[in-house]
Amino acid sequence: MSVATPILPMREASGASSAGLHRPRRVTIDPITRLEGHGKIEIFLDEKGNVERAFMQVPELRGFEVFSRGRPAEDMPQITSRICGVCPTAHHLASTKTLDDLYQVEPPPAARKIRELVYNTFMLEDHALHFFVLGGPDFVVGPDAPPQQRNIVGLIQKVGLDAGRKVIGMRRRLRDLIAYFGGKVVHPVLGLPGGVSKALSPQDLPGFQQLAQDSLEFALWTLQVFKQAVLANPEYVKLITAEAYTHKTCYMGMVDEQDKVNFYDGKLRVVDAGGREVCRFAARQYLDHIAEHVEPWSYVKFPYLKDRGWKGFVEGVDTSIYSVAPLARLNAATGMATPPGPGGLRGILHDPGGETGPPHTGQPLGANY
Amino acid sequence: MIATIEPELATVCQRDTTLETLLQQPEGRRILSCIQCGICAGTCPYGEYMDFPPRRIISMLRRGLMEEVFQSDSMLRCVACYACMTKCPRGIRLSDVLLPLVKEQTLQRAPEMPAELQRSLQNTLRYGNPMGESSRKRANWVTTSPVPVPILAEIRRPVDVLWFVECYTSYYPRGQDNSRAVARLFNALGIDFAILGNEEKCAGDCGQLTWESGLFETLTDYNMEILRKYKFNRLVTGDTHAYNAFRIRYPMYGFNYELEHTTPFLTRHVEQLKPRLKKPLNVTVTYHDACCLGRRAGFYEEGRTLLRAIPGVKLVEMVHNRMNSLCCGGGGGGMWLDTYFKQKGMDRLSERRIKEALATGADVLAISCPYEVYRFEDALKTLPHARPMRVRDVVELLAESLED
Amino acid sequence: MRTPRPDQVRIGFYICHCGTNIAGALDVGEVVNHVAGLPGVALARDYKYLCSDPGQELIQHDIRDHGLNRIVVAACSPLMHERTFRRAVEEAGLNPFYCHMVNIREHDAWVHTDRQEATAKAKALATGAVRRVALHKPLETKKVPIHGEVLVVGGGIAGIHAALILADAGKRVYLVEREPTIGGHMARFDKTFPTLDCAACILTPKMSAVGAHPNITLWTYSEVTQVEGYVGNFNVTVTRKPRYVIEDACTGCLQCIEACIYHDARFPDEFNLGLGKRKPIHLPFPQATPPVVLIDPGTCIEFKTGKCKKTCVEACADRRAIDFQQREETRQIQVGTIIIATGFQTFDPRRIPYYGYGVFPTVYTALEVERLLNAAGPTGGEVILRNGKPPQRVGIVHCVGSRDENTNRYCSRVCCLYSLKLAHLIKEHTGAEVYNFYIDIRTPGKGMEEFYNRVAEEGMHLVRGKVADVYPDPADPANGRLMLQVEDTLMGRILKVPVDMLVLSVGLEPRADTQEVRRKFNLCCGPEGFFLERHPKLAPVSSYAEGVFLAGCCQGPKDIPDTVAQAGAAAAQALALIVRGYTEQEPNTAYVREEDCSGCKSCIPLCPYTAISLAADKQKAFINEALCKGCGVCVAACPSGSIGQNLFEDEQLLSEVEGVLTYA
Amino acid sequence: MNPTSKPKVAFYWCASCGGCEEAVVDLAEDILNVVEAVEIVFWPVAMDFKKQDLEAMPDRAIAAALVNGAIRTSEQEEMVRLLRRKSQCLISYGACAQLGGIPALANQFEREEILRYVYQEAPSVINNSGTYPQPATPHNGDTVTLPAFRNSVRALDQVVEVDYYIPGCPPTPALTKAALDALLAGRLPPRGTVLAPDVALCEQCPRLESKPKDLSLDAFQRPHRTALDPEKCLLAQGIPCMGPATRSGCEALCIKGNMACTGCFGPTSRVLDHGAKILSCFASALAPKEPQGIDQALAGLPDPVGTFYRYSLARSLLRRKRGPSQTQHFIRGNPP
Repeated sequence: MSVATPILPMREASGASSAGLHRPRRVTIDPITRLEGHGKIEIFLDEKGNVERAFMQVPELRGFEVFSRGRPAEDMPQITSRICGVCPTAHHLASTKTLDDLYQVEPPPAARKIRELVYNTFMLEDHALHFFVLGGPDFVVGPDAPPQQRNIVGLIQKVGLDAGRKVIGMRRRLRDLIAYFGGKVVHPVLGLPGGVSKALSPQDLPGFQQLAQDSLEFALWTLQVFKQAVLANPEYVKLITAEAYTHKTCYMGMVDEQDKVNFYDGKLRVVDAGGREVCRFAARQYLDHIAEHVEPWSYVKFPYLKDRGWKGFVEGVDTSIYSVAPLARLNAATGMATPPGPGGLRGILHDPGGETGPPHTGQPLGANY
Repeated sequence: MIATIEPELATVCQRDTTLETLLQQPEGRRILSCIQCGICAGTCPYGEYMDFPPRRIISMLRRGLMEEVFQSDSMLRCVACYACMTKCPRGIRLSDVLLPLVKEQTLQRAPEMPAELQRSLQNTLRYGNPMGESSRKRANWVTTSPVPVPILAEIRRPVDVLWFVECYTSYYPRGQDNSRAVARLFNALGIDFAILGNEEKCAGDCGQLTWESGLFETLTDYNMEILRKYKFNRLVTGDTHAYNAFRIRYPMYGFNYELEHTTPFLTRHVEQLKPRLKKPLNVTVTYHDACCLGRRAGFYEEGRTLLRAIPGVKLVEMVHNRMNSLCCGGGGGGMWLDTYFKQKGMDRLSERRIKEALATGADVLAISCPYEVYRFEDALKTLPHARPMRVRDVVELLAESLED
Repeated sequence: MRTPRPDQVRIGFYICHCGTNIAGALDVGEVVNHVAGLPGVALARDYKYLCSDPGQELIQHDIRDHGLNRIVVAACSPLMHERTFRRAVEEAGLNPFYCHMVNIREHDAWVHTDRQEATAKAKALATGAVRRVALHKPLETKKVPIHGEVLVVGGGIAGIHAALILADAGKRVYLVEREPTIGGHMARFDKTFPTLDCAACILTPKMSAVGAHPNITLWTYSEVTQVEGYVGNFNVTVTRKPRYVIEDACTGCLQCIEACIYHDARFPDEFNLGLGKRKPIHLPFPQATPPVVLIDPGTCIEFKTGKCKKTCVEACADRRAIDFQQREETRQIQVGTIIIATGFQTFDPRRIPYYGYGVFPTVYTALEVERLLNAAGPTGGEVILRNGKPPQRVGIVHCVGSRDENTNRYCSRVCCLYSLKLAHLIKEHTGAEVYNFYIDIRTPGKGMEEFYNRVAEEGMHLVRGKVADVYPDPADPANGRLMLQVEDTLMGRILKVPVDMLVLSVGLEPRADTQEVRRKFNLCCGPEGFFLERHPKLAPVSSYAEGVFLAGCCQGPKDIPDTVAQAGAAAAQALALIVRGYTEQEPNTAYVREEDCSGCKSCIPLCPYTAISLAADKQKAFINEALCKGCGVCVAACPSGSIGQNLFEDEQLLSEVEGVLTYA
Repeated sequence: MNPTSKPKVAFYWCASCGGCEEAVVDLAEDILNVVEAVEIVFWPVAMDFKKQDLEAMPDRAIAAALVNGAIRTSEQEEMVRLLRRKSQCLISYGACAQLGGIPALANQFEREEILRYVYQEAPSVINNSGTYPQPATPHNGDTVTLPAFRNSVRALDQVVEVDYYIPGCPPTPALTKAALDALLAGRLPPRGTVLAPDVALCEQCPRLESKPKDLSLDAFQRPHRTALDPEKCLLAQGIPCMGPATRSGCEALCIKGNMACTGCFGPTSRVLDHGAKILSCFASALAPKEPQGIDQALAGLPDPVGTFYRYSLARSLLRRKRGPSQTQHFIRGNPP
């Protein structure tokens, strides 16, 4: 997922830094790696070596807000997907749905289903990417492993070549499905106001059904890997549930009528760190609820809850900062719309809507699982 | 059909063009191409009364002998009927540019200006209308209108059509007939319109055609400022002279609104109008092409289309029709030169025209320019005729046939 | 021929003084010094007249003595002397396309007044040419054989004359005429100025000669519908309209007309411009060629109801020439050259409404009066008005639709003289008072001024002034008498002239379908709409389409002597090509780089010479070199840059541009 | 295998979206072979090497560096110069590096206009203090720096010399693999080559057969206003398709998705200016010949720059509207 939310100033030096014995006053991480998006982190330490202030900087600006002006509306799904080539489908479909709204058209059921199919498939393969390639190596290979090995290559060495092939093969099949409808998997072209550009041919259906079955199995297997590699290791669990990695912000996610998670359509729901609903709105009302703040040290802007006003980089129930992405999505919802798979995440990291009450933490290290 | 000379450019000449600078401009170079064919003089309704008809003026201009021309009153006899300009094989803009410039110089040198003309021009300067009526009474006619006539300053909102009413149609009873008819027709068509009311002043076409530049610029500056106060989509006027001024000269002063004369405007809506025209008039009508609407702007068929839309109207044509139409003699200041022309022993053009109208055997002489009511009704009074003939504006006939 | 390697480029640069044409406007020496210092330039010289023999020899000597392998000549337009220098270079043993010209006369010396700026421009242009010529490749001029047949389009006096010359020279000629008979406008005239010969007497012998000539295939009532190919090899499709009479079977006995179920002629007669009447089956006029009748299906009872007694068929008897089933036919022919002689149309005076044509029955066009005067015309040569009376006073208005910004700007050239002729003939026939209203009387040409004098002396009224208004004479409206209002500009007085008959001397115009014909034959039109000759003085009968020549009024208004002279010239030019037997094909053709072509077909419909096709086996575009004229449309349009053009390669053009810009 | 004996490869991104990185990951099973054969020494999106690691290497230590993304900031300039120095072979990877890509659409706007809109005028921004990103922000006697935001977006070869180009937005795994294979086998074509077929897309297009020989464009359609025939040539349906002017090698994926080619593979080697070329082609094929009809037909192309130069504005011959600080020349793509 793209780096849309700023990382808050940290209270402790990150494990990713190579802070040695000399404890320099300033730690620079450049570039931030294994994360889609360009970034750089400047950390300033006090005499005791504690983090005094950290800056998560985005050193570039492309200006989509500006050069999208003058383009025909129907080109926007293809232009906005270039905001991020790792999650182009998300931007593509968000833009496409905006066109539905602009033209006041409702896509026919088949088109809507194709869009949902493509989007949910994307969700699956994108999470697989994150787990196995971007974030996962930290845990599977291990946070103490040398940086040269903390990557997909190291991961494959750790879990075995066959497992590596399994991950790669499944992702390829999932991405082939997206390409089937979208032409290209990176920067698909299917979105048009009120529908999609391409239909599903009935003879291709059985293959997709098989893929759905296989991907469910794959998900369960991934969960097993996670359990074995991460949860079975008490040190990791300690690490990811540590106070240092806990952010108390508001959480935003898309929910259906029953406040369950929905990836494709619904209302945006924001809850505070205590789990109380802050607001709930349709995407087209975003300007009423969200504003952007500018800091002189980053090209990226900082979105926050407009009603609460910009309160700075502070945590807590009253903060105007909100998180998005998987963990936030779960926090903002009362649960998943479909029944959870056996041994699902529920209760592992936290318990959204569970008996232990509302979520009270956000754990950035687990934010993308 | 010969194409009407259209200003391809936004303006026909430079705003500050004078006889001295004329020959350096594209318009002037056309003058240099004159082949002295004499069609201007031949077609001029008063050509035989001029020592210096346009052809000779051009000759004299090319030889640098204009002083001699200014000493003659030939140009005072020009009624700005556009006939010479329309037929000129070299496309010289005689009536738009050259002749008014000569007329201005002639008037400046004249020992005295014809009194009637002088009075009218002074009135126009002082009161904003040639009759010298109070500008505060300009919109009084509205109270006699059978349908509401909104005034922009009162309604304070943008309108689709700004109706520029003009002087004769505001003050004189026969002119007001025209205005009331237009109001009814606009109302029947559901047009979103309003007028400027007392804020309106004469558009100044006669000032333009006499190149009375001081007067004309005073009026343009005033009217442009008023127009800029309001928001509207198009300006529509029933006065062909106001239409002419807005079309030909106002663009030099920044006028770039959509502009229409009521005749073509209503013709555009004729299909909507037709079902409402229920009352048959049962008359034979002959149509007089107004110079500024026909020859100068090319609207020949529109007035006839409207007349044909009225049940019970039989249309007959005069010998001179369309681009060959005879002028009523009212343009270019001619409206206020009748006495002068008579002193010079010239016949009245309106009478010449009425004779042709009477020869058709028509009951009604239909017109589309407010000047003509007076021109032709006066002519009918002085000319003996057996069959009665009425002079009616096309809009009056339409309104008469309109079921309410 | 030597084909030097690009790394051994040795350029010779020559700048021509052209007397003072160039040297007077810019510093020739400075240009020489500048170019001499450019890379690849082995030698730079200036010379007074490079196109002269010594000039050309200078270049040739330098090529031999200095081993030059590229030549740049900075002089006049390549249109003028490109051939000269290419030939000179070739004679010295170099490929002619290693020579390149820079136009510093028309493009520089003649259009600039600042000497310094003009010199700078010459340097920039020369730098571009030097850069370009280094990249030139040797090219071969191809010879393409020419078919010996000629197509003549239009059977007026121009087409007739050209066809006869060619046929007499032993060449096969196809003469295609749209009307049922040849003869054109001239066949309608009574007498011709200035000699007043009878038009029919001089024309009809030529018409019959055409009809009888063994080398002429005459197709009347026919039109050229498609032209493909190129000079020497035109493929022409001719459509023959059905006349419902079999041409070979009809003997021209006219018994069918006599027998027609319509006892009286009652339909307006096209040949007489509607002034006379004809039957559905008719012969346009007695001397029509071919003398074959035709049936007008619009008026024939058989065509309208299918129930005619067909008395015409009975009369035709065993000649069996009448065929109601006849259909349109097409013929394909191959010709080497084409002569366009499609003629003109007269100006329609309805476009000037104030002359009352079509409104007042006593207003006639000049051509109508020709028919009235013609002994074979509808009145048997009597000038009588529609009311049956001869006119006593006649007005003739010159320049109707000519010399007028509102209609046609140009002078139609023949109206003055035909008006004087009509004035003379009308006066001769009726004794009427005739008034000629003119702007200027123009009488160039042999015997023309003398003719003017003669007519003037006959007592014609010549009034200088353009008639401004025409209306029924108020004093005598019943008899159709018209009042003309005009300024006599010589007297400075407005005249009112009553007349019984008004003749409008209408001008000559391009035919209404000129643009269609232009596209068909790839011609160009001038601003007034007539076909444009390649050069107004030096190539007056050549068109811009190679192998297509112009004759007669389709190129511009002219009288009969000039038309015949021009038709002769066109025939001679066509003949010259045929006799030579081949044409040279400029090698600046486009070509497809096959491996680069995606087969997108973008180029195919764009080629004005239909030179491009899709090679079906390879799905790649293919350019027929023989058809390509090097216009470059496909090169510009090829979206993947896969079409190149000899002499206009991208690298050559870009180097030239860069050369110009480096200096500028 | 001793890691040091394998050729070293680096990946880097400039102004890009990460799609090119995805494309590398999308080598799928083949990536394992690649990983086997080379030693990846720098790849921010997937590996934890930092800039100082790169700086520490000897010059030309890297066999090949694949750089994606356009160049907009001083940091990007610095990074690509660094990579150029450290690499024997610098490969431009993807449309942004080759042609400027989508980010180069920003070249229609002035730098100041972009900053003003993004940080001040956009409706979502609340910035009462008028804060803009600064090159240097003081912090307790220290400074936090940001790279400079240049006046225009440039393609990679407008900043450093480039050896090869792999086109596409993003490049396909097949092209990527073929390029890497050629690199490893040392079978590389002349420098400066674009590693994709030099024929236009029509050749590979499954709809080529349905393209008429006498295509003439009456009007341009917009894809959402017409029922697209999934078999027929899109140009024949009036949809402006860049296919005829665009290099093939993409497997006609967008066409298979029933949408027109937008030109991400750039022009063939023979074409100087991608947009101008297709414009020239369309202009020639336009059916109406009178100004009014032409205007009507062109109304279907509301955004010529965005349509014809969707990816190639940085490399086009078009000059931007001249601003006060604008002095760049784009003739023949030379770097300013």
